[in-house]
Amino acid sequence: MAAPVSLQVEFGGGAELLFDGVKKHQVTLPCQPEPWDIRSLLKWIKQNLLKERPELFIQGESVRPGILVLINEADWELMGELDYKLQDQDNVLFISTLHGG
Amino acid sequence: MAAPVSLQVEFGGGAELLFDGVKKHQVTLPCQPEPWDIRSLLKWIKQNLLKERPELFIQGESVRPGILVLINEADWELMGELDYKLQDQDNVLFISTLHGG
Amino acid sequence: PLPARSALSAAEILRYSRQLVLPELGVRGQLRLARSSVLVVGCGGLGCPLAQYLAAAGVGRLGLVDHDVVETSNLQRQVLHGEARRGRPKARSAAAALRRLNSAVQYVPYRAALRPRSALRLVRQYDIVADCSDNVPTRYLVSDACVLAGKPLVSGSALRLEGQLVVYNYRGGPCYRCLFPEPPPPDTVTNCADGGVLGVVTGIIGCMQALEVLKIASGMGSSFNRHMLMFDALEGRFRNIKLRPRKADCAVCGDRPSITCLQDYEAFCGSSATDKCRSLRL
Amino acid sequence: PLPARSALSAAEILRYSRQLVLPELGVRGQLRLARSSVLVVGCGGLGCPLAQYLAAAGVGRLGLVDHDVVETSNLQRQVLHGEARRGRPKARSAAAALRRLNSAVQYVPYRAALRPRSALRLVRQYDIVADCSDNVPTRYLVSDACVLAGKPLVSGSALRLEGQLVVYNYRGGPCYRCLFPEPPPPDTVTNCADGGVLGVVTGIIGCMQALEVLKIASGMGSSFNRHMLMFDALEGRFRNIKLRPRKADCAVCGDRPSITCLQDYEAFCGSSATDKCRSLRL
Ligand SMILES: [Zn+2]
Ligand SMILES: [Zn+2]
Repeated sequence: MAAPVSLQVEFGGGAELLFDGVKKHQVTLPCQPEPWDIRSLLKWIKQNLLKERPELFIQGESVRPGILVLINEADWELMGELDYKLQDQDNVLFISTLHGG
Repeated sequence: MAAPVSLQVEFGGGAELLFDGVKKHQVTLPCQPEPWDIRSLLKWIKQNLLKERPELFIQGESVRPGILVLINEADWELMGELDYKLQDQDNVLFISTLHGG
Repeated sequence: PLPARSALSAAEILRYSRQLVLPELGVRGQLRLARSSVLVVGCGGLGCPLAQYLAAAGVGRLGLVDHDVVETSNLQRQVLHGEARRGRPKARSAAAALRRLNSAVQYVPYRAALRPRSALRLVRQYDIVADCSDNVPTRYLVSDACVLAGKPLVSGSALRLEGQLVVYNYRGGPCYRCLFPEPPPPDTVTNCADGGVLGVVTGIIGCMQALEVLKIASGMGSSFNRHMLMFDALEGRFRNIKLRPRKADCAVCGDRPSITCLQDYEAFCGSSATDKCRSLRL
Repeated sequence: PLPARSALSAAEILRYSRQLVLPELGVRGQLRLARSSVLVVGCGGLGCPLAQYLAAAGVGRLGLVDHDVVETSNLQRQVLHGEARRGRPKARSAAAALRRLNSAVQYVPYRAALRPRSALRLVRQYDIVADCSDNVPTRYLVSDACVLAGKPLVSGSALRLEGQLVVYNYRGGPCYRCLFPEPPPPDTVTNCADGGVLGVVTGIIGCMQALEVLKIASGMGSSFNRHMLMFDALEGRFRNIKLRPRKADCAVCGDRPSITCLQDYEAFCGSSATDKCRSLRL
């Protein structure tokens, strides 16, 4: 059993509008047999935080195109993407890229 | 005996010009009988880093007026000023306030 | 403050539509901007972008203080003044440029330095003060006047490739003297003429000042009360520094202030507020 | 690039004196600026402050691309265009305003949208490109053109109370497609007309873009190669995010690119580059 994991989950660039406009969420993920990774975090977010129109955030098992995922202020590409194993106190930021000018 | 203390000492706002223009210094303070505090750090800086015109940086046993001291990105007033006991890996920033516009 | 209004005109709704749709501002915030007055102390590198974005956003009245005239060496950063304005007073040059952008704002140019004799009366006429000055005596003068008049002060500064911003005297936070009870020795102070400044650094800090003024005026509150924004342009790095609270023993905003009227700040600082060559010949 | 010059005139030394004294720039850096050409894609909320500070600093040539005309709702943030310019092409309005600030810079207004057919030829004529556009197809078009022409791209964007900045295709770093191989679904994209934007947020990001252009042009290098600056105006907070390196399998800048000439970006993105109402009616 993996211990519960506490995270700061943040949304920005407009992605927060899918979460009642709240940018910062303190999240505690429950114990589960396998370690938490970003893939399972996304499922958890879909079930627990995302109230409506999940297709604006999730596509398949990943985020939709145009959303950057940042783990502790670094691009998730550098960290293993969906397979990154979450550590207690990690900061995970989902940022919608902006196109206005 | 206190263990040696490693610090990042930074200068900015023009204060770096008294230190050969170098803004970031990795500093290891040697073992000494008493714990290192900002008061003793200033003496150490005066003897080891500050090459010329110490009066532009030091006044008495403190910094000259117009220099802000920031310990781990917080005003040293919140941390005990000269009496703050330095911890290993602390960041100490000396910033000259700017007046131009 | 300017008279309160209960509604925006159709022309205003069109003009400000891009900001009216922001839930954080909305019609209510826009009406607050429209009745706000802001005193801009210094129409140079910081004052130009600040006044530009305050005018564009629709504040009610802008006071524009500068004793100086436009010079060629200003044009590298003082973007409201064109080549044709050289030799003209900066306060009036700025007002003319701003009027082209938004004629609905009231502009009040003051072609004089801020002086201890008149500063308090002037500051009392405005809701928010922006310190865009370029010298130490003026910074103490502006801050003391804001404390005595009870006005928030959005203070910016820039030199070489660095900039700083603090909001003073706002919601119980510290004043300039709480941070700097003693002025710096005159020979440690570098101005833009000697030290130089990259123009766009004043642009970035001036815009940040405008943002904080707009947030305060519209009721969003400021992020830089008891915090300093430090900017290093070469590294592209911003830091938010946590500052001390208001000091109970501050000479002007403390519990038993010794300064209850404005002083001689040039003597206090040992330097001039208006000379190109700052050191006082004592 | 423009012809190299070996010295500054006395008038230039006076005009740029405040930045010439900076050791990081100096005469050598100023001469580099003077021979640099910068293509500004979009003369709106980001392009106005960007072009303003590039002109003030003395870059050699500014290309100004915008197909649109000045509208009342632009004036809240597009600070180069005055009330009297409404209905006039933005590219020409910007050039006229900039000429008043610094007549020594060459301004080349292009009153047309950047199009796949002509973008590459245009981009090849400039040293650095600034993406100040407001829609997804143009962002892919500009980036692909910069990769094919081998030019660094300083990209800014703003919406509501937030802004972002990245330097792409610079010193071996990633391109826009490395970060965003697939375009966002059209119905997830919000533009400034729908979402709104606080004008001074475009001011801050546009100034930051100008800073990075000046650092690249003068030889200081950029802080935002492989890094994104994220700005939250409500919190007054900037973050520097570390990004992925160039991707070997990128469709345009990768080791075996599948994109070797410009495409139909409106079809790729499912949205229009020039409509006020962005969705393509397919
Ligand atoms: Zn005080
Ligand atoms: Zn690529």
